[in-house]
Amino acid sequence: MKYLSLLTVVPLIGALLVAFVPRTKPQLAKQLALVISLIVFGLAVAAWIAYRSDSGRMRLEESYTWIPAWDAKFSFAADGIGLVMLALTALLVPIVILASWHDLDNSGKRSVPAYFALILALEGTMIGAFASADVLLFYLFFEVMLVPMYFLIGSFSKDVPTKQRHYAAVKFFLYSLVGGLFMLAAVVGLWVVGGHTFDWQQLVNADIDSGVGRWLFLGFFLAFAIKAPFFPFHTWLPDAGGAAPAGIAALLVGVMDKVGTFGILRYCLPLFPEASKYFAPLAIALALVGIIYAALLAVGQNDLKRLVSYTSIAHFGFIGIGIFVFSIQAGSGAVLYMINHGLATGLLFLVVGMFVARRGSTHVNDFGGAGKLLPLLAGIFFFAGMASLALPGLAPFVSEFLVLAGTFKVNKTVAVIATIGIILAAAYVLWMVQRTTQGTLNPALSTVDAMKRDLTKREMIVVAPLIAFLLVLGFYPQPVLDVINPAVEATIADINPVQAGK
Amino acid sequence: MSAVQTGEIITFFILAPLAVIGALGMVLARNAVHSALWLILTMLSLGVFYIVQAGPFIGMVQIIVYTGAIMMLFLFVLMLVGRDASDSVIETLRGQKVVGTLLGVGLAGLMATGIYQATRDYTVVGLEAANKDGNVQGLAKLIFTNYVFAFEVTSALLITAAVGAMILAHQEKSGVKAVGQVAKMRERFLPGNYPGPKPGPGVFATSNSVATPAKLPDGNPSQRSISPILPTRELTAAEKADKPTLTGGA
Amino acid sequence: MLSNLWLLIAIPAASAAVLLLAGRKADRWGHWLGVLAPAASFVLGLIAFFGLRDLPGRAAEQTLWTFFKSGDMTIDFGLLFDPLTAVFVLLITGVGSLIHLYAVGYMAHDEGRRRFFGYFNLFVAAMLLLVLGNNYVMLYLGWEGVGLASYLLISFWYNRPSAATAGKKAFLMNRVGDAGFAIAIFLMLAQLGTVNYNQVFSQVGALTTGTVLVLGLLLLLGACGKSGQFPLQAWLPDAMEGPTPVSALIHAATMVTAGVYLIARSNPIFSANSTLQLIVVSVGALTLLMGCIIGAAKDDIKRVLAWSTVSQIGYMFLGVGLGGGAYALAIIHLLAHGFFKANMFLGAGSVMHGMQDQVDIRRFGGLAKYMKITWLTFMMGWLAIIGLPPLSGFFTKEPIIAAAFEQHDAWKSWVFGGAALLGAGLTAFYMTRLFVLTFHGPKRWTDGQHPHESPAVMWIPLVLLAIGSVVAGGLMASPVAKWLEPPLPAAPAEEVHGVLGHTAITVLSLVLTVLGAGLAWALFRRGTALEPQPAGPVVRAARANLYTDAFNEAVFEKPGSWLTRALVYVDNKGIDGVVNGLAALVGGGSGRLRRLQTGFVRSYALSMLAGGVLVLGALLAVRLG
Amino acid sequence: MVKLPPMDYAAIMPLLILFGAACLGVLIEAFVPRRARNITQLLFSLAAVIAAMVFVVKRAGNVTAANAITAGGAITIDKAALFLQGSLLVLAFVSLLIFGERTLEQGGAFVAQAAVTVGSEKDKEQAAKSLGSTEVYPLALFSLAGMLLFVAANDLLTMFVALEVFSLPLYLLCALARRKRLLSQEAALKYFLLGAYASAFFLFGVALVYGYAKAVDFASIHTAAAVGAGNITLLITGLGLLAIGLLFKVAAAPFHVWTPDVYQGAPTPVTAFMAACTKAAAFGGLIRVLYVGFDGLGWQFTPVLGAIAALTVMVGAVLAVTQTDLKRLLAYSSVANAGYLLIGVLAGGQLGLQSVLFYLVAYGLTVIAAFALITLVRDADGEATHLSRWAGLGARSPLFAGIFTFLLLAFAGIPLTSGFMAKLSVFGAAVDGGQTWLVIFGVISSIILAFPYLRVVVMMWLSEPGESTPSVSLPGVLTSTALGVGTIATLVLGVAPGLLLDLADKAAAFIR
Amino acid sequence: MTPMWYIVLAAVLFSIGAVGVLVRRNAIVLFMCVELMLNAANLALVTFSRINGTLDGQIMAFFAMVVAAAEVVIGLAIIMLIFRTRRSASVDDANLLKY
Repeated sequence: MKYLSLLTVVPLIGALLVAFVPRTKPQLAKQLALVISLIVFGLAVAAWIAYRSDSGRMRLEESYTWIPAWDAKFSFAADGIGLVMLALTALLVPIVILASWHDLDNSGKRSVPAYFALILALEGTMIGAFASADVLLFYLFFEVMLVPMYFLIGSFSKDVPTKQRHYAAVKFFLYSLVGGLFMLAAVVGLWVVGGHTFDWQQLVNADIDSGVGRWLFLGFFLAFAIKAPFFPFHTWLPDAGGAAPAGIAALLVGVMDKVGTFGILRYCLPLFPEASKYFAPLAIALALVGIIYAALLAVGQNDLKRLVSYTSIAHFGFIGIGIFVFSIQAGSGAVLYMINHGLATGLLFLVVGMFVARRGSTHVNDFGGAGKLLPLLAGIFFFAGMASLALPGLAPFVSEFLVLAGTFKVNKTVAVIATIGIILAAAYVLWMVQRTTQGTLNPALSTVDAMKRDLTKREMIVVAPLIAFLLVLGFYPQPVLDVINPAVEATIADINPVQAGK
Repeated sequence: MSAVQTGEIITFFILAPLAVIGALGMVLARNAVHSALWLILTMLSLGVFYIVQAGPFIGMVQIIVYTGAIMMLFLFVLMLVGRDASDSVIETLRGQKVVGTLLGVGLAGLMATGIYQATRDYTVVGLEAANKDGNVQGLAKLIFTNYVFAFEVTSALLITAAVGAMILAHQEKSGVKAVGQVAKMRERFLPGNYPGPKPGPGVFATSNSVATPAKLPDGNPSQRSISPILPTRELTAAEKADKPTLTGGA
Repeated sequence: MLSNLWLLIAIPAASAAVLLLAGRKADRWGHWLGVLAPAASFVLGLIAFFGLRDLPGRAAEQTLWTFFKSGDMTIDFGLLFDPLTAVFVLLITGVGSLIHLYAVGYMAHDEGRRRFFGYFNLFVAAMLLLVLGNNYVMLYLGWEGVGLASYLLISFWYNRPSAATAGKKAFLMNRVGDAGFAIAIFLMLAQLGTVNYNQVFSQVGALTTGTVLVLGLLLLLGACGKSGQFPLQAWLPDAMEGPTPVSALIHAATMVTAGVYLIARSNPIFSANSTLQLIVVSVGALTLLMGCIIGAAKDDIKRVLAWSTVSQIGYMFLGVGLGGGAYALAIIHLLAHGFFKANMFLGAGSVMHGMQDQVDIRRFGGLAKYMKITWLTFMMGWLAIIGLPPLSGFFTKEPIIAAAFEQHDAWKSWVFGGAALLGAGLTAFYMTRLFVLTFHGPKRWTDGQHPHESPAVMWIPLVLLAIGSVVAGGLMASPVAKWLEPPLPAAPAEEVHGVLGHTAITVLSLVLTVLGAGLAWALFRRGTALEPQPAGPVVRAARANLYTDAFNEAVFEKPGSWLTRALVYVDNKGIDGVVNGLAALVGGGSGRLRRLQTGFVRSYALSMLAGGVLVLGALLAVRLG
Repeated sequence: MVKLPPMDYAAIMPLLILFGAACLGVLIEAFVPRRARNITQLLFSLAAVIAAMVFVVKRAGNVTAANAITAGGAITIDKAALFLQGSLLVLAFVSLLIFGERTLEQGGAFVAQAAVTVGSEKDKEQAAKSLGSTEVYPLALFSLAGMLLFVAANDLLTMFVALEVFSLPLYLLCALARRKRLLSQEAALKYFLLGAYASAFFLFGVALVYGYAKAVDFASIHTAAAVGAGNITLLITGLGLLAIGLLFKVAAAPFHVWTPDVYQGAPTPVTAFMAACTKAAAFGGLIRVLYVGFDGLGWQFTPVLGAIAALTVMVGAVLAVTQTDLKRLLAYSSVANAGYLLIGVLAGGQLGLQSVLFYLVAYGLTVIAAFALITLVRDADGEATHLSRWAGLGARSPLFAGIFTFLLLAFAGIPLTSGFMAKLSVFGAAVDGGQTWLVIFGVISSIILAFPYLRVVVMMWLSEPGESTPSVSLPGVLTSTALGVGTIATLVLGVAPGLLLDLADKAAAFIR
Repeated sequence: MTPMWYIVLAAVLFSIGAVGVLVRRNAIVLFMCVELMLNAANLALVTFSRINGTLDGQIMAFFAMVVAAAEVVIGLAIIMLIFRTRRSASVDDANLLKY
């Protein structure tokens, strides 16, 4: 089976199908989108199984001719890192589709088929980015995914003023494009110095002059740092996360931003080992500042979705540290963190979305004591918050632990400063929970009828798998780590051949 | 001919200043017709230069075609446009003249020094050899061999020019068909048309201005009574007010 | 049983899951399930406890599964049942079951009772994981789990802003300690490559003194956070916002003693460095005095008890800090404290239950007549805590005081022994004040109070705990000390002769106790005024928690909130401003450049000519240059 | 005895066909009844283009170094020339389809009688109902023939004549808009005056080069430059002046000033034709001059041209940011694209040439489709090109807004569009050719340029339709075809550019 | 004296024409300035023809004249067209298209 190409193509074809559903049949569009996303999930599971029986660093390889003139190929392959990321994508999308079921009800002009088609298109491009083994192909997906996301951010959220949505969408697009174009320059440069090929494996083996390598590294890193986002390239995320519908925001920070960190692991480190080492202190410093800075900012936010966005920036700081200290534990932790953060923040965004959908506002002050009216939802909100602050027993703890423990081995100061971040994480999560669901019941809330409807069946189905995964991976993350570890070890070996095996 | 002879030197030093004066005159003359005439002076001087430089054919073409035909065309159009259309002295674009002149001087300086320096030590071959079968023959030979394609292609230019002049200048007569008396009457008495004579302006009105519409029997103003090119006059209250009939001892 | 240790944890955990997920359907029977779960664990714990005796090495260890593994780092999900664990398991499940039972009655009228029992079971499960783990990560897992449960229970009445805030405060301060603990774990992993107790302890000797010191300090930070020791003590009194059974179980008997457990468990580390021990002892001594002083100035019944807890745990820290045989003394005091403090908290709950949730001791008085059982059981607790022989406090606290005097350095003996001794007197003072103001003297109730005895489901646990308070100390003191060694070190064979003889210390402490109690009795026999009394600086400071809250606010909270606000500004105006500024620059530049496209063909020609001249000039410059 | 030089008719057949067809077109104008003229002219011109294309393709099979130069050395039909001619024919074919569109407005985009005074009664009448002028077809064919000659010219004289042959009809075509005729005429005037000005520079440049090289065919110039006889300053000065003429046509800064005005004022089909074909022809000429004639002077002109390229990409991008008229916006985008193309030109070598050839086709097809779409958005006064009028178009007609968005993404260089591949090829070639600094400028410019495109997208999709949002007219078969071809080509070249790249690679060889 | 003086003269005339385009407002005069530039180029061509001893220069001058003739026709037609609408031959009046 050609799993990886199928995984990429099926959602894209699905997107086309859904796009052609007439606007008058929104229900059909939703159902079709859900079915397709579930098929993709099934494929991802199958791919996981097939991956386990394959061998080598890059598995499930496929390759088709594309542009012979440039030696660019439609090649797909996955290492453990890519596999877990695309599995995460395939898992989150059906959930998000289900969560977004009623996003466009009563919004009149917005087209339901377009919305779900865009989500599927986004899924296809994201999976493509995780699955490609050709630098140009990766770049292609990396850039194309901006387009559906741009429309998703800019067009569909009912609860955000139009102007703010426009601003956020354009900002998102331009930020990403800035990174993308500098990366393009680097891609081009890589092609030239790497012997006129885009093949990832060949480029890894190519002998690149370290001076040139540093510049190319910077090009790639800038793009990924903006995407991820690392401090100080982060300011688009709160706006985008605040303006996007909750489900989309979940995909945005849950998966799409991971393309950035994934890109660093897949491209920056193996392709430019010398430059990676050279710039590692800088990257670590940015990540550290990000952890503390974003956490403090999260405390100061009054908009729920912006707040969650800032928490993500802090989390990306951990991932960044994990990547750049070049220890196996930290690296594996970072990759695991990418998964867990996708689950946890995804859940958090979805739950916030449920609150927002009921209240019609994202402002924290419009809530207050909501737990009284919606105890179950508040409970899940709290659960998601705990996952976000990496409470032991929930999945993010393991990854955070690995990152910090791995970092501590290499650089004690960094690890200690980063650990302060876990205190701040508690601060913003609890502050958020307290202002939203605890304390005296905001009288305005009782007047909103929707605020009296606790979790619906659909919403339960939405949150259940995420909660289950967070718990299971919290106590038994080893199956995922077994997939991640070899890939990370190989990556670290690229950086530091001597350290390999340690 | 390769060397510059005295006669040519004299010619050059008489005509070169004239050519420059002509050019400057064209640029500086306020009246467009004067400009054209100044330009003709320059062109004639150039024609002479061509002849002096062993290009009798091209020199004649310069004088006959350029000066004679093309410049006449210019003058013709100038006359059409109105020869009094002289430029005002005031320059509307700030700094245009100064900067333009500076750039011109710069361009001239760059080119002239560059060229002069580059070609100082050129040996002048002269056209004696090329013209040995006659200048026109020599040209013809080239035109019909090496440059025959370009030559043919210029026809396209001329056709384009002709077509262009036609579409930009030619107005077809709007196809007005002769209308017979019967048809005219039929049209006049069509339902909805007003067959009677139009009332004259000022009829029953308080003012006899041509701009004041006549009043219809029901008292409404009739727009048909005034020419469409005249703006309808808004009357002031005082004007609208009924004026007392002039009676004897006012 | 020893091969199925996981059941101990799984039963309450499963019960918690059922209670939290089952929904309203479980409202009718849920609380009984909640009581059964810890009781079942208690039974299993007993079986395991007896099984332990015949086991060679007296420890059962098992690895359930590999928790996670990466590179050369492997963390197992493993359990260890040894004597130290055993006593904790029994304390947790035993006292826990009683408090659960009590809560059935206490929470009877609360609509969230099922949820309450869910959290309560969750706490028991987490606490059992904490003591059962065979490595520090397991300990950390349980550690955070009890923190979570504590948070949930403190802010159980989440619609009360004060409860929500108290919960948050508890969680945050704990988190500070946890961060230290976490770094300690990282340090172990980095230096020793393992977190398994046995492997860590066997390698302690290989570590440098500095490393041991840092490691111990970090662990101490964690312990202070969880146990409410200086400087992280401020959350514990606020935690009394939770329902009273919570205060009894979590914030008196079990969870707050986790710090003591941690230090006791890590005794090879702490014993390896005398500076470290000195610091632990200092923390303990300082905290025990602080707790006494503040406790004496408080009017809220539960807060007095809370500060008393802080102070008592100070004794335990003092004990574990002294090292050697004192480890066991601390653990014994911990067990006895579990009984009498739980007893008193539940008694306080019973009082509140009868007084419509009134907590101000100035509003009580003369309750002895109206709630006899509560009065009697509370009295047992009171007498136990002030260390009146032969109640349990006497047998457990007095040896710690004695141990504090028996040090090699005389100044240490005087300072720490003196502090412990002074603490005993103060304890007698404030506990007596509490007891007298509550149960004796004139009635100072608010209108409409009809104090009554609590239902049987509440007083039965009280009675059982009271019995425990009376007899536990005497019965346990020496057998438990023996039972606990190993894992705790044995008392050194050679006796250190302290600055004071054993008997002298006993007499002194008794005298002080009687003095303190008598003074309190004399002062508060006739009740107290409702208005705040004019007081000297010491009392004012004590009322203000010795200004520790003010300090926290001034040093952490205020600057933190300023910093946050400043950063929000920086982010919007600074970082985002730079980006927006760049965009505006391009836009502005575009707007201005646009004006150059004037629409005048002559301008265009000018720019062409200018371009031409420049091109020519540049070409010639390149040519000539 | 003067003998006609040998003519390789198979090679110059496309030229002959086009010139012949243009002349016949003028005759058709005279003899075919008015009503049938449009369809006749259209079909005839299309047929001529196809016939020319057939001969280009036929020739492509058997072109060699020996048979490339013909017509007395005036013309080189080498592979590059054939590629450019083929591209020009394809682009012109698509543009001509838009010329022929009559369903959007009776009589199409062209005025019936240009001579009628603007604003007069007669003008209003003819704007509403008259049939459009059909002289535009022969004019376009003349222009196209001139372009084909321009890219194949082997000496500067032929080049100069070809330049005029393709420019003069364009000046006329610009003046022929049916609506907004004042703008159209103004555009024609500006284009004409500045074009004449630029060609005067070109001619003087020819004179100087001739002065140095004693001949004007590229081979002689190359030899003379290589020998370096005499003082090369003359040659350099000549090159500079030549370059001004060529850079004017390609719309490189600071010689781009005419572009926005002319693109905006000209009838949109003509704008499309200019944007695609003129650019291709002008770059074809530019690379021939630089690569064939002056390649020996590379190090002399590369820095200067590099500076111009950098300036061009920045000016185009920065000025596009604040534009409010779509045609003007696309004009500035075309300026920026000229800059990217210049980067490719400067890259030099096989890769550089290949990238430029590929870029020209990719960009041309996209830009034609974009202008074709602009013709569809209309109100009572013709096309509504002001940006604000496009607000909410996505809700009104999602298909067209979607297509336009796609085209804009292609301009912005987002992958899966030909624009991305084109940019990638150009940047790749430039880095390979050691012009990395230009790539940096290109990247910065692309970033800036994305903003105006995004503004259009925001307008179309994210804004609510206003009262004044015009409807999108349903295009006729012709515009639909043009639009479809352009869009599909944009997609296909974006997904699978391999074929065209290979073709361009094979074609990237000049014969001197 | 060498024939180079002709070239210098051509350069000067060319520059005068180039400046004339910038400073004159009448479209026709402006166009005449362009013609002057073409004439200057022709002079250069003819002179170089003589210097180089080949007739190509003269041929080119000849072609330039033909081209100029065609250009003039079209140019004047466009100018007339504009004039008929605007009643003005000033190029400054045609600036609806800007910015």
